[in-house]
Amino acid sequence: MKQWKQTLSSLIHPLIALLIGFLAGAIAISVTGTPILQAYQEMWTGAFGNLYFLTSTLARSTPIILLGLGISLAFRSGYFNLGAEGQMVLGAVAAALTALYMPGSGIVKLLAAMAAGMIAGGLWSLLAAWMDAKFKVNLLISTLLLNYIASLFAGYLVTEPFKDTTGSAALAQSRMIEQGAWLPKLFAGMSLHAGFVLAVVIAILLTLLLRYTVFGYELKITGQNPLFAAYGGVNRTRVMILCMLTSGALAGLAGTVEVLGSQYRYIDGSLTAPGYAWTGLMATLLANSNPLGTTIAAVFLAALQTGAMGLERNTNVPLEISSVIQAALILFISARFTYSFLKRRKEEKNNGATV
Amino acid sequence: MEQLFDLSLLNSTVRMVTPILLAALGGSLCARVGIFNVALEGLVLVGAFGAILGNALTGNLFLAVLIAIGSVLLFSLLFAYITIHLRANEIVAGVALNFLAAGLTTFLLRTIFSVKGAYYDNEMHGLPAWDLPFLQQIPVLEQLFSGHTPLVWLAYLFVIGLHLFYFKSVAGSRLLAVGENPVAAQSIGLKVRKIQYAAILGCGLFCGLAGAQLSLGQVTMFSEGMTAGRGYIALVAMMLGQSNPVGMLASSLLFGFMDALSIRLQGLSIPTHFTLMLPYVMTVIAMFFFRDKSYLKNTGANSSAR
Amino acid sequence: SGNNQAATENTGGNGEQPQQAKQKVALILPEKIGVNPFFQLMDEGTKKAAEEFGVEEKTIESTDQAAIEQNLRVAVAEGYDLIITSSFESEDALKKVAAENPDKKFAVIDTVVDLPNVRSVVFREQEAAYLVGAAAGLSTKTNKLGVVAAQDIPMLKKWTVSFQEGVKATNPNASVSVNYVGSFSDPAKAKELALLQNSQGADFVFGASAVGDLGVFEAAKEKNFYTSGQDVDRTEMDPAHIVLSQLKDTDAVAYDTVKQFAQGNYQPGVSEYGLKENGVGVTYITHESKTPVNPFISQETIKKVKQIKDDIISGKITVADPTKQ
Amino acid sequence: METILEMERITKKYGQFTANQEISFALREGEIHAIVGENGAGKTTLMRILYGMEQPTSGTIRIHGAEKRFANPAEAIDSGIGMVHQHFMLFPSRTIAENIVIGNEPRKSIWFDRKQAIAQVGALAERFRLPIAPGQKVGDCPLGTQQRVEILKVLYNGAKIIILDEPTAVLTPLEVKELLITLRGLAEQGKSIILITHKLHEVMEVADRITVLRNGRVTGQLEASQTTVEEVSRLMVGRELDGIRRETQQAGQPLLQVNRLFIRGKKGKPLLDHVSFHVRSGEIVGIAGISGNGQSELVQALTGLLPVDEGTVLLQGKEITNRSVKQIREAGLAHIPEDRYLWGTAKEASVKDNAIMGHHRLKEFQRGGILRQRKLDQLVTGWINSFAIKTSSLANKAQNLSGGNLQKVIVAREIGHATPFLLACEPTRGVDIGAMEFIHQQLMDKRNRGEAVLLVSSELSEIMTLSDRILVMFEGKVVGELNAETATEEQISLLMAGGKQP
Ligand SMILES: Nc1ncnc2c1ncn2[C@@H]1O[C@H](COP(=O)(O)OP(=O)(O)OP(=O)(O)O)[C@@H](O)[C@H]1O
Ligand SMILES: Nc1ncnc2c1ncn2[C@@H]1O[C@H](COP(=O)(O)OP(=O)(O)OP(=O)(O)O)[C@@H](O)[C@H]1O
Ligand SMILES: [Mg+2]
Ligand SMILES: [Mg+2]
Repeated sequence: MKQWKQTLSSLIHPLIALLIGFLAGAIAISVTGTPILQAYQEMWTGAFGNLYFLTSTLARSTPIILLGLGISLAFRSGYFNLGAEGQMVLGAVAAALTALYMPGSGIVKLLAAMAAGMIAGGLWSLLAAWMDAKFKVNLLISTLLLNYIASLFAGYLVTEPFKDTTGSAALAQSRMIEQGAWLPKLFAGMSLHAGFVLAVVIAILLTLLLRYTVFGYELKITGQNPLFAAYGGVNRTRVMILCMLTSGALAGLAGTVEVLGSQYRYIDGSLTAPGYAWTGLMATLLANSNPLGTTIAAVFLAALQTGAMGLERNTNVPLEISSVIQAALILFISARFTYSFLKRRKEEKNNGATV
Repeated sequence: MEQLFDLSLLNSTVRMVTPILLAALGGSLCARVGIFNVALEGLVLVGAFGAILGNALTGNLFLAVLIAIGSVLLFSLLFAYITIHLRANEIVAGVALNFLAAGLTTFLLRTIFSVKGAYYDNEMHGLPAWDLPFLQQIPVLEQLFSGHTPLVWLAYLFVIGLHLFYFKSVAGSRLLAVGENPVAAQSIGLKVRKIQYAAILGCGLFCGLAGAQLSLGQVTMFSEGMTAGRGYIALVAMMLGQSNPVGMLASSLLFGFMDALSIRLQGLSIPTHFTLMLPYVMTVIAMFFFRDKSYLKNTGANSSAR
Repeated sequence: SGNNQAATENTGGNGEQPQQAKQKVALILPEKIGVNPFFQLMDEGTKKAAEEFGVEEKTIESTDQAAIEQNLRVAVAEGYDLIITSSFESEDALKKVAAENPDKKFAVIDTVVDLPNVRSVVFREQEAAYLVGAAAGLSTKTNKLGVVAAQDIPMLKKWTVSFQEGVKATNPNASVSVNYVGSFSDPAKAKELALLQNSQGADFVFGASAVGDLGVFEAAKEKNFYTSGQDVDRTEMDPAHIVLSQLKDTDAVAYDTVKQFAQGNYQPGVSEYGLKENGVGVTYITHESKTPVNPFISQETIKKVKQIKDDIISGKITVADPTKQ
Repeated sequence: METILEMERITKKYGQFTANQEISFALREGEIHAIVGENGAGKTTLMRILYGMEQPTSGTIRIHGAEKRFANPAEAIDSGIGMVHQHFMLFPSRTIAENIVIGNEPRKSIWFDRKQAIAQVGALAERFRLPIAPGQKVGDCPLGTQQRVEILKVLYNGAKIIILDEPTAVLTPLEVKELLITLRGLAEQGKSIILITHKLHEVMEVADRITVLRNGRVTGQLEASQTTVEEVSRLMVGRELDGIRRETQQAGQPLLQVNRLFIRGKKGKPLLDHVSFHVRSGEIVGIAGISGNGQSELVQALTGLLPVDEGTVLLQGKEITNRSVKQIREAGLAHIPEDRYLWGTAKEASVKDNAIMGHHRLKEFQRGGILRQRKLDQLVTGWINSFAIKTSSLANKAQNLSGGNLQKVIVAREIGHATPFLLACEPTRGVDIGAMEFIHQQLMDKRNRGEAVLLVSSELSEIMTLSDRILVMFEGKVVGELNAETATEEQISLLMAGGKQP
């Protein structure tokens, strides 16, 4: 009974926030003169209306989930990885080039490309971790800066040495990967690919890792109080290195599955323009770094985007307004929802000063 | 070196750095009360739009700048309300605000000016360029510092002003106290929330000026997404400068010089992508020399609360 | 196949429609229209034709790469009769969707998709850029010229490289400095680059930086040098400084595409628009302008460049496509 | 004496839980009124209500007979109430003067007049005879000084009523003595003082009256002059305390051998200066000393948290110098840390996660890297029962436990390692007398089982009750070794202050 009450009251705040978010969105919609209910209906349809839209939403959520999982793992161990974008881009370009130039059959290319993508992302993240551990270079800034460097470097690769010269040759992109190395689609004619299954499996594995393994335990404690971990005999540097490596590898994998599962080549800017990394970060924060929660939040955020596309297609609501609605929803949903995370951080900050 | 850095390049640097510097100064107000404000990009964009809107509506530059500030303050108020009152995660709220700013300015551009992409009017006047008379006498400085808008001068004055505010004024001392230990600040009767609100609004003021400088000082127009990542650079400058006004000036200038250098290097046969990387690479390298000390302390910051 | 499942409530919904259903055209843009006049023109041309020829039209902007394919598929599912899209970014998606729907009519502007149900329209912008370069080479007094380009990407070489070729052809002594803004939407930086090029002696700066060109124009006005615009006749904005404009009849092409379709003349295959087809051009050289010729570009120069144009059309001069090198 | 403050029938509920139930309490002008009670009895809650940090569910507060309601601390401060929190509310990067005047700064127009602040604070310190250097950075000051800063802050704001919540828990004996003298002095100058502490001898020394709380209710109000420690503790705990059992036994072989341990300091002075000693099985060796004389460094060096520059440490004959924490623990060391929040727990983690640290690696509790949750649950549940730890569940967050209960979790965990050697630092800091007795008994039992304990404590009485031998540290050196049977408090204090062994 008490439990039930507690669950209810913990649900009430996000519900109220959601309601306010929808109200704020409604104001934006009414500006355009579209009936509010119709607009939301279109958003719903665009996100989940039928199998096609549902799978599109899930396809879009795939990189966001993987990025979010990577960021949440770093978070859990106490590190703020703002560099997911660069890690993803390097992973994508590494995967694309490996799939193109690796000799062997399709499946060999596929596996090698996945490995290359994860390694590239992981090493890029490790660079930041190493600079932090060894030279005390603030991870928050370095990861942010490394994004720009990674994107420019990847851009260089497909503008100069590995440029696609087959088609119109007008875009900074790599050649198309041969079909044998593609990640299989889950349904014919739809964009959802095996990467999504991979993402969900990884989310489950991470949950199990955090909850049931020695390493997961040590990681969690390191994030919650590094000094306690050190006192208990946990090797913090090892935990940090492993977590940042994995975090980067997951971001790299996000780029990899986009390349192998949907674009079949590396196209400069195609991963940065949609803001996947920031969306992944939001998913993580909304879910308080819980892997399954991050997955759900990522699908939700992806649904907002595909829903907005549906809204644009079928009403007079211009594209910009749908991004206004998205922002309004996210703003209010973030309210209170993430309270416990914030509280913890604030407290840590405060306590630095007492005794 | 002569080849790489001529005075007009440095003159351009002084100007280009201004919006970044202003936004970084604003961001530091938030950072100093313990709020990591990633919405700088969006806030500056709103400021840029507000300035052009104000100019188009009133034809008065002073009012235009005020309107720029006003519109950013409105946005900041939303950010403050959501993070302080609704206790939303500040990063999520910041990212969402960036989306909101991009969408809203584009939408308003379309509804108010009936244009897509950019609003440009040949008749519109930007902020005037001021030459300080005494500087005009000195040969090198004259070139370096000629033709800047009042906001450029103001930005550099604000570095001093903010330094005095933080370290010499009563209000600044209290603001820093809230950031250093909010629980203690609360316990001695400081109005922590009020001070946080004030800091966020102060940040809005700076971002408004940054936006106005961008759309009325640097150029006289508004175009979609014209901030082009300056808000994020400001964030880096703020962190690298450890929220210290002089430090932020130094890191903004570092970034600006490297950017200028990269423009010069474009003339040589280095691939553009690498020259464009230069400011970021140099900033990373700079971090090896300017480590964030407050950040180091944080690892030990887990002592008891009761 | 799966596409049919994509049908939404919207299709066939409007029961109260009195006459027989209008033909429906969808314009699916690969990006937000944003600051890109190319897409703006395409949108305008399509809309204009739709109105004139009584077809229903819907423009859908894609938020990013991943959205293009989805928008194409939905347009198929929702029963649009002609689906127009544009640009290299759409190539991959269109190849897939058009191949899967051989009965549907598609058109793509500004790139080639070689399928029996796709009409491709491409421009030879390099020819016009070459002409601007030739004019600039003839006009410069300082023998220094500048180019402010948006980004160092292959596509923009049609502008930067061909402009330089044009300069070289008429004035081998002139030097051209090229600077990249690094973004399609940063007029402030574009302006600074133009100012710097001018401070180093350039008296003409070729703008190829999308919305950044507006910044270049401002710089020209402020420091009294000369520049040129893109896509439409920009000389009207500031005839004293914007002395040329490189033109591209995107709206006409889009208009034609819809018109042909509405009149039952839809034809798959590739259509190229260059100087010869009058799909690209330069003010004063190929097109009239409302503004008089600026003295910086003398009548003499115009005459010479017109000759070069004729030579290109006749094939005496070939302007290579830099992206193909 | 006139009554200055009345709290009447104050009730405070947190959801279902009643922290304060109809508590009535009066404070007279110029008195020192002690409030005592077990951990979690509701003392802090009551004071937080008085200081405007919490709102009472019901009840009234009157100052000089006028009813008051404090929505926040600022309003309480305006009514002349000041509070010194157990864990200081200071800004370590600021000077003492700034910390004291903040909120009420001397100013020249909008500018903070720091010179004036230093002058004012200097004068204030002189008036109340609290020696401090106003220009010094608070972060660099010892805890005793920080405490004086807190008191001066309250006085600066014109407080008539001063609340001190466990002010002595982190102070050295000398600092405690000075504080008590200060409090008396303040009372004589007309200030009214509320003192919360677990140390009953302090209460008997300075308090005029004592209020005892238990389970959120008042169980007694006594004149200090007419009661005894025993009576107060019976009222607090609800039963008689037994005192601990010490069995005489012969100490065995040396288990821990420390030879000429040396750690270089930043500024010339070594942190540890060739420290040598040993601990034998079956004995408790106490290390006494004023904090800051190398005890923390010694502990960190022994446990692998701080590298040493010279010297060796042998545990059970095996060298463990500069090994990793994990290796040292595997060699047979357990460690109750000095600061339970800084080192000893992760506040956000569950009770269970805090309790299994170290055990999680053992073969018994994991299989191929997978934790055996059921067995771990059993382990922790066992401790909760045997140590009578008050927690709602295993999943309860550590920060929701009272300090005493959290300390019991740590003690259970470390004793549970069943290592031959235990390093116990400040094992009973901030813990009520009942829990203290329990923890003392655990340490004694360990000794009686023939294992060894090194006890580091700033609490002399604790050292004297438990130890077989006592070492005294001063400026990074062991300056004396005493037999616990014969040592006197005076002897130890003298050595701690740098005097020579007679
Ligand atoms: N914020 C809160 N929410 C729920 N319960 C609380 C809260 N604060 C205190 N309590 C409850 O009130 C009780 C009394 O707490 P209080 O802090 O007053 O104890 P205390 O007497 O100061 O203990 P100690 O001697 O350990 O300091 C606790 O047992 C706790 O269960
Ligand atoms: N947020 C909370 N929720 C539930 N209980 C709380 C909360 N905050 C505090 N408490 C309760 O308050 C009680 C006492 O808290 P307090 O801070 O006084 O601990 P303490 O025993 O004084 O610690 P220490 O011994 O270190 O002084 C604890 O029993 C704890 O359960
Ligand atoms: Mg208490
Ligand atoms: Mg306590």
